[in-house]
Amino acid sequence: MKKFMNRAETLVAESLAGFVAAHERLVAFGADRKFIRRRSLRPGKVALISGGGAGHEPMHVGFVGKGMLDAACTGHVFTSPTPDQIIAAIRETDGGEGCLLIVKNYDGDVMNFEMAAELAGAEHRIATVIVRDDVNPGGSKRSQGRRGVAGTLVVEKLLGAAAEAGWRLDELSALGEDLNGRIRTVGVSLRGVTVPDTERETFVLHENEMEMGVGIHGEPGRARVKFATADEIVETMLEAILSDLAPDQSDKLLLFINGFGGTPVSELYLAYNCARARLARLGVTVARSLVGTYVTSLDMAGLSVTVARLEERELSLWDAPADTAALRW
Amino acid sequence: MKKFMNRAETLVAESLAGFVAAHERLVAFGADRKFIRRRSLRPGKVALISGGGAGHEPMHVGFVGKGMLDAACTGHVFTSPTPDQIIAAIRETDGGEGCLLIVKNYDGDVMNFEMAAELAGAEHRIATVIVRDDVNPGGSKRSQGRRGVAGTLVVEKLLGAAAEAGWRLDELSALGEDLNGRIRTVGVSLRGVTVPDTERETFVLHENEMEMGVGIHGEPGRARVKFATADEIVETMLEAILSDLAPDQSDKLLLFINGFGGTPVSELYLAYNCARARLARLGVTVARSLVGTYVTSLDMAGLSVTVARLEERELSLWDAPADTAALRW
Amino acid sequence: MTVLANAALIGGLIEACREVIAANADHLSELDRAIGDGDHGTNMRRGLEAVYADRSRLVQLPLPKALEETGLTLVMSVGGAAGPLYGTLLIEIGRRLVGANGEIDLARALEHAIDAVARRGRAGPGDKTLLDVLYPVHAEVVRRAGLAGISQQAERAASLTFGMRAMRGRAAFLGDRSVGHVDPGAKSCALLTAAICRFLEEQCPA
Amino acid sequence: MTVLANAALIGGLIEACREVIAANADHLSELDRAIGDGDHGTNMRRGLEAVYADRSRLVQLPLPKALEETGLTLVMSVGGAAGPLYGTLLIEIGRRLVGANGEIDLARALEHAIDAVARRGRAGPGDKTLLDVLYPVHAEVVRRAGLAGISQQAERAASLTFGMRAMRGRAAFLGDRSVGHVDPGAKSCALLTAAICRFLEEQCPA
Ligand SMILES: Nc1ncnc2c1ncn2[C@@H]1O[C@H](COP(=O)(O)OP(=O)(O)O)[C@@H](O)[C@H]1O
Ligand SMILES: Nc1ncnc2c1ncn2[C@@H]1O[C@H](COP(=O)(O)OP(=O)(O)O)[C@@H](O)[C@H]1O
Ligand SMILES: [Mg+2]
Ligand SMILES: [Mg+2]
Ligand SMILES: [Mg+2]
Ligand SMILES: [Mg+2]
Repeated sequence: MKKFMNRAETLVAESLAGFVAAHERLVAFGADRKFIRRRSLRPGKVALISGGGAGHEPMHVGFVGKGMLDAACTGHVFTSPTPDQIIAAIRETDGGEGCLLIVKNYDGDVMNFEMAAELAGAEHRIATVIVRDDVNPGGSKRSQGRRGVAGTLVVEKLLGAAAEAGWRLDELSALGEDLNGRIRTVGVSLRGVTVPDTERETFVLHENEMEMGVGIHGEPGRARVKFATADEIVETMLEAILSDLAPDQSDKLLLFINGFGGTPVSELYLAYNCARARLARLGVTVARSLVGTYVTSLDMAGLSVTVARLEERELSLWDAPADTAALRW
Repeated sequence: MKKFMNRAETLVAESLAGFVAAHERLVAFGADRKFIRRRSLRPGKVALISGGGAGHEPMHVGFVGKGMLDAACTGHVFTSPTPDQIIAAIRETDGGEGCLLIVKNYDGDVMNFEMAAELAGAEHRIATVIVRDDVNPGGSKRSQGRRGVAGTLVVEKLLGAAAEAGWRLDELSALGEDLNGRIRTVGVSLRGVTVPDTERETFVLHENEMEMGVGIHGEPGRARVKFATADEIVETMLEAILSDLAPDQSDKLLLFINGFGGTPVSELYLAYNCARARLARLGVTVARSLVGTYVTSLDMAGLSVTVARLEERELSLWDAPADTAALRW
Repeated sequence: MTVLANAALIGGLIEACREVIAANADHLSELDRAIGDGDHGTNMRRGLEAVYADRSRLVQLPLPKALEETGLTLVMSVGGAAGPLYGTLLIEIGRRLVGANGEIDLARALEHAIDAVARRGRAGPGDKTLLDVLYPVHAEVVRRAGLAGISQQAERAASLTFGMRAMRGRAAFLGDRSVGHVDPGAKSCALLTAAICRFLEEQCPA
Repeated sequence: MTVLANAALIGGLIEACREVIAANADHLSELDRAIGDGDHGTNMRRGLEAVYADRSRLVQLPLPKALEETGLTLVMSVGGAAGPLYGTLLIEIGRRLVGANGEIDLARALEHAIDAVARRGRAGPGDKTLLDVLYPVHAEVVRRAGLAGISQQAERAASLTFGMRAMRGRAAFLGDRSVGHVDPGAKSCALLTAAICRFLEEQCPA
């Protein structure tokens, strides 16, 4: 797999440098380039910090800016950032109202953010929201619970708007917890990915196969199944989501089709069309929509479907302005 | 190559239906779904109409909205729209100030827009701008001239803002012509694409090869060369552009890194970083930047570099608000 | 030709053209894949199917009008480069035949139409396009060659594009790398010519 | 062990660990590719290189402090799941050794540290992680097995993860499909154990 890079070791740093240079109006590097932060922080609000391994771009750096995150820490490809990065971000962005760490539920991320919170906890008020939106397609109970995947965007948008509106740390953290029960995502992959370090595909699929239930780290999914039409694929995915979310006809849904990096936008809109038609047949209301490549797994061909049950106040938070590199309205 | 689709024949129509449904605030189908238009047209301005084959999404439909296009006509994959579509768009969007057709310089597009202009010319004032931004890497003279590629976005943004500001048809058309001399693009591909109709790759590259000088229709480029580091690739591309544009130190440049559909955003930012560093060494000023997947060739892995020499009034046109699905500020 | 009723002639021509394109669509796309975007067969098939779907209306029209309408249908359905070119060809043949008083002068109508195609495509001889088949076909018609001769010349002309460097259309972007491939548009043009000649021969043997 | 000067002991351990990871990094990533994200070797190598780069400072420290500092360096350089886990292990061993009066009680320090790792990872025995090597290693230390015995048990324990269903870490997302592969973290843990035992054996033969 060919990639635009110079050396695997410097790939993340070079890409981040380009990101900051391209968006200098919005963002800047934090101390020692350990994280990326808003160019101008707003005092008097809770600082929102997220992060994770590289390879998910534009998440999270693309969500740094007014109305979303204050800082994002990026690790090596598919490897969570280290506590020193997170601690540096906490120090630089906490304006006295405390910090909310938004963490995807992957063991590595959870442990590194946890160590950072422990080490910085003496000097800062810190709360953590662990995002857990993936659908467990097998339905079996696993000890570590759902992964945090594309639904993370929804959580960061809503909490970001709430923080901007002056919500306090405990309020934000409560909303975050609450959202975990109302956002579900399922991903499908048509092609494995190549981690730049290893230069080998994480899994190899045949022409008539796909992986159902994948996460965003090139890991294989819960099942390898036969490739099918977009209608069939989306129907399977929605079924898994809806049996879990159980929306009723009065619910206002957010429907989010997310590309994994190697999927053209035309296919994402086609999948959106399938999902929209299916939901219409079920009589549930799509109140908000998002289609695009936001939460990626390097250049993986595939997409995820996210559905969120939102209440009125969250619809307003969703509609509130965002001024970031990747989301802007 | 697996694609999210139901049938090749309905792929474009389904994708467009999804696009309109996802962005109903901004856009609507025109009569008989022959084109996509702004939801609400603004009277008293010149109507801007563009279009081309499908497979370049989000262009052009993603550029329909306030500050850019009034309508976009989409053909089959890599096949220009037919004159009836263009005529229908002219009829529905011309508010009396005339129509400007923005056409990429591909024989098929040029001929179909030309036939439409001839057939509708009796009832409408029509002018055409043919975008020609590709760099001719071989330097040889070819009769049909440069292709219209990613620079089309720049032309549509600037003319869109100018039309919004009340420029007349002849003024817009003059600016369009003028821009052709000041925008240059060169594309590189790491992987051929599969046209859904044929289900075969347009060209096959080895692990250590790339195509330099490609367009956006999966056609092979001007030369198949050895794969190289991002620095080397970008340097080659910039050289081709700059020898043509010959900017001097007082020029204000727009630098636009465009993904072809299968390239992750992290690699685009890395390439941007290489380009930015190279331009800095040459002492020329990057005044505006854009990095993203806007003008695509299905799921082709690759990217293009566009540089435009902009004058003050064009910098303002670039900065003017745009409210479209793909570009918004 | 006059022995054949108008409706049967038009219907038969439509049928023959549709058939030859359907049978060769994959091959035409294959040729287009080598030096273009791989869709020429698909485009032509879509156009001929549209014409075929419209045949009950078309066979009612006088031949010149039928040609013009067929051209318009091709323009509105084929898209790409081939649509306006084949469309212009038929529209202009039809318009010129309509203007002709008394006996049909195919040679002059063809000349006029081929000029229009060349203007539309900003192309000329040797550019590795369907014009490289149209010019020799016209020459054969002028020298009143038999149907078989026309057909053969068209095939030969298409093969000759193999050695040409494309100057128009997508293939031109390949520069020298376009040499060594038959032009898809030239090939479809030869196939259509052959199919038309074959049909006419079968209907009115010399 | 007491025969070895502190600096030589620390330096030697660092060297031995760094070497075994460097030599097996590809294999570890390969194992991780089967049931994880393919970076375990890269992560561990990065961590051990960071420790190695810091060795001149570390060898100056008393052993407990050196262990703690090494753990912190691993935490700040490895990232992923392995960083906090290996880091916590060393930090906690070091802290407990510091607290011990008189003779070093490795067994109790290890027990305490392994508990901390389990808490950090919310994991337990049989979850197919590096803990499945740490528990048996501790058991061997408790029953005062020789270095060779510890090393063998560690290797055996790593192999046993082959049959386990992963309950923690990325591999858990595979469910039953994680069965039939050795856990990369368990493997690196066994390799490090063996390298440490080998080094100690060479330095102070029984
Ligand atoms: N400018 C032109 N003038 C004449 N013929 C052309 C021109 N451009 C393309 N052609 C013909 O059209 C053919 C390609 O048609 P097709 O593949 O259907 O359209 P597209 O190139 O838009 O995909 C070429 O093989 C060539 O014969
Ligand atoms: N929650 C956990 N508890 C204990 N060990 C774990 C846990 N999660 C992962 N591991 C160990 O870490 C190893 C993976 O490490 P590594 O690949 O470096 O990190 P990552 O999974 O973040 O890419 C696994 O093989 C397993 O032994
Ligand atoms: Mg990892
Ligand atoms: Mg085409
Ligand atoms: Mg073609
Ligand atoms: Mg790993």
